Amino acid sequence: MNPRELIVRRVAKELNDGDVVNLGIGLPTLVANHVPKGMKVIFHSENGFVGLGPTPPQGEEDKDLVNAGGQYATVNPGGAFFDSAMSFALIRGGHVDVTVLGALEADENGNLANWMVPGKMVPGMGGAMDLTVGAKKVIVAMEHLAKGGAPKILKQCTLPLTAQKEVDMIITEMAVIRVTNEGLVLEEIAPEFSLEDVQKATEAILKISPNLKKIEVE
Amino acid sequence: MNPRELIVRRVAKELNDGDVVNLGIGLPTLVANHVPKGMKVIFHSENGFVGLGPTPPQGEEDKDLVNAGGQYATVNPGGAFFDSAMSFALIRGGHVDVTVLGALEADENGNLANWMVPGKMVPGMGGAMDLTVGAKKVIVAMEHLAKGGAPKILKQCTLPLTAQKEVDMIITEMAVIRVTNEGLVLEEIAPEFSLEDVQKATEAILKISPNLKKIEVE
Amino acid sequence: MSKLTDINSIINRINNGAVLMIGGFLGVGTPENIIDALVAKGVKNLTIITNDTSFPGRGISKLVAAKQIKKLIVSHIGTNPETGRQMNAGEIEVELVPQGTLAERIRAGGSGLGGILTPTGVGTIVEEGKKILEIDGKKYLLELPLKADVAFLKAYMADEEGNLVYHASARNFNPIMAMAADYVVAEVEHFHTAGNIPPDEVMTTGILVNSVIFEDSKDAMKGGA
Amino acid sequence: MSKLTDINSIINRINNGAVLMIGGFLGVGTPENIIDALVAKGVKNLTIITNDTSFPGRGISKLVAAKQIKKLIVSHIGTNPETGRQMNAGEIEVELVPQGTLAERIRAGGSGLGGILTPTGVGTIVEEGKKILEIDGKKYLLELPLKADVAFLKAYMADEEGNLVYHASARNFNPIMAMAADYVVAEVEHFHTAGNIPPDEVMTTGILVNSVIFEDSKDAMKGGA
Repeated sequence: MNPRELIVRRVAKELNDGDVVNLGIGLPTLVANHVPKGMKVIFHSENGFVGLGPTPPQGEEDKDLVNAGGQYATVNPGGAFFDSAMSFALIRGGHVDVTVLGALEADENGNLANWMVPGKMVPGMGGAMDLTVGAKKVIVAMEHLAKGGAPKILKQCTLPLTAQKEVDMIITEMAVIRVTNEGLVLEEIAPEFSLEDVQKATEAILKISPNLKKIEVE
Repeated sequence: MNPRELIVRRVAKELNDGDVVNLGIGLPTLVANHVPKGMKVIFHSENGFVGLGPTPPQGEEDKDLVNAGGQYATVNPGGAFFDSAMSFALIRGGHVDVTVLGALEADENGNLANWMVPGKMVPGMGGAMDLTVGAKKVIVAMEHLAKGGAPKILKQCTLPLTAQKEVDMIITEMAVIRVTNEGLVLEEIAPEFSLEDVQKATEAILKISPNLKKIEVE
Repeated sequence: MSKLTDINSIINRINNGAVLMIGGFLGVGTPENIIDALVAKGVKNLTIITNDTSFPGRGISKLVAAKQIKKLIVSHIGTNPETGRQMNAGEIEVELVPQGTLAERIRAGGSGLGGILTPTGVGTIVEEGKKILEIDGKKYLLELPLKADVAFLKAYMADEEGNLVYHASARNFNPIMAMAADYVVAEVEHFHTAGNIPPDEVMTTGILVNSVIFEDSKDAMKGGA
Repeated sequence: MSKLTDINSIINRINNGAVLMIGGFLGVGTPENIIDALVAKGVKNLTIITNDTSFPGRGISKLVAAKQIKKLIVSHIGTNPETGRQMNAGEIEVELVPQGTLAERIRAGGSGLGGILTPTGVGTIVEEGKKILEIDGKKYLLELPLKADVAFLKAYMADEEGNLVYHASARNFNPIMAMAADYVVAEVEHFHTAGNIPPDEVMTTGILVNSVIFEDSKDAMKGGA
């Protein structure tokens, strides 16, 4: 299984029946393809609806219906549209159970940076700051190392933060890490990596869970 | 013409074509019957709609459609329903052109008291505080004297205020008074009263407008 | 899995001392069957956040008459003399809040805001004990969010997902209360299977609604003015 | 008296230096015909309050490309590289605002609120220069209202009174911008005589809308993704 596929499938296991879930652009979006069978999850789209469905067949697009990445989308029966103030009232008000976001950096204090690299790239935060502060559970889903091999899971983020102390879990192709008041706890490890491999790829010191397991996905 | 009828008809002359108007419970409600011919005024009902129409014929009431006094009402074509947050966003946000309210007291600083008499009667402010602060033009419509003959237009209100310095006009069966930075200016006087009568019935000192006129209504 | 629920299983959740939001304006848009069930259960010491205490014999006034309320957070009590009597006798605590401020405080509670700044109430006794901030030379009161354990709503129509549609002026406080409570129950006159309410026409998304109580409209009409 | 208006008479109102709100999310729900007319007129030094600068060739990006913007107040510019280039070159000022905060600031502007307290941005550079208030032990940023001279909306349908109905995710910022500008213009695909939109289905009341521009849906489709 390729690394991105593993991440996406492992994130999907964190979803519970009835959850309202917001998926960030890019890798997190793919989680929608792996909702466990028999489970109903409602996807929230920050641009103003719940009940985000699959990509429409070509020729059946509605020009007014896109996801948060601007791609054509559908709405499932039982969904609802609303304005941006309501969309973010839902997010900020704790009505979204889980948000899954990508990151440039995450750290052992639960900080997260994903919206700018000063002097290089300033796309803006979009809805990421509200989602990270507001969602009940914040999962960072990303490849463990940056392009070039530098660690992204740090003692302290170096880039401008998206939010402070809001991350609950970090899921990569190497590891499942829980953010606790005592730092980062390694809960699961991918079969092809050793503890040493994971720690070497991580700047922050990882505590090993007494229940450490191999990552398993369907 | 009876005093209340005169007040209501004179208030109606303050309305302009296209105005959005909120009428308080009681006397102000009757202003709706005297919108000048050919003029379109849209009535806002604080309980959540614009386009408030006349009382429905008996047997045609909708149990879900009442005015701010809880009486059965209708909605005109082109009206719209919304929730209470939007209703007061419209009020506070300056989207209501005119509000007409009754008062227990008004004073020369544009203060207004109409929601409680300590120890006696505490109905609550309902929407009156928001309306007084938010509407572009605030008209107090009331009988000039209290039951018992005490003046209600004072140097300074004695009852707990509804709002501070928000009243623009006071219209009674004796006088039309404008609230200015230099105090109360008597603009119009009812035909059957003398200047002395009006001043005697008013605790605040009235400045006489150089353009003083008789109150005329249709 | 439909959110349609039996009224008794809902009322069983409500204990003495609960903080409730109840929709409605002078009884219109108030879930009368739920009120009746609360009266029948006889839960006491309730804190009720609602616009008003309606007219005698209707809506919130039934809970007032049955002396089930410890504290009211409302904008107006003038239409139900018994509320004023209990307040003056010290039997009930009443916090009077300007109606627009009440709406914004509820919305803030449901929206994760720490508060809002409103010009309403400046220079009146409403400002007592509140922080006053000056923005661009104008004074505003800092008003704090309101939340509840349970919100009881009245809607015209629901579907299995709990999506709600309101009718006419019965909408009032219901949509914002749907956001501001830990558990949200809607009493409705019409019930549809999932997907029968077009997503553009939903007024309150079902993700905010935990349970739906279906009463036929004849019963609901009993609460009419 | 219908609010249907000719696009030119609207564009004539817009002068250099105007502050505009423009609806849309990545170009969906953006009035493309109005944007084209603003580009044709060539007004300069605009301040634009909008969610993003869309994709190249579409929506707000046309105003960026034509260098008509002095300042942008937005949550995201990543989908239009030219915006970033102009920002880095100092040709355009960009105030980045978290999307939920942007929505609340616009809503506050239209609702007469002096500001709102949000937890979003606490502990980030977004808090720089802002008042921080602690409520019940939690920190919030005081965010101030936004207003505009003119709001340009995109709706699906309007009637003569200016009542609006939006479709699907094209609703986004349009309803709140309708509240926050001195003059409000909606570009629509369908137009009806007064009273043809049931009052329960109106999404933006016509009292907020000054003018309606009717473009047939083929033209509006040109703006599709």
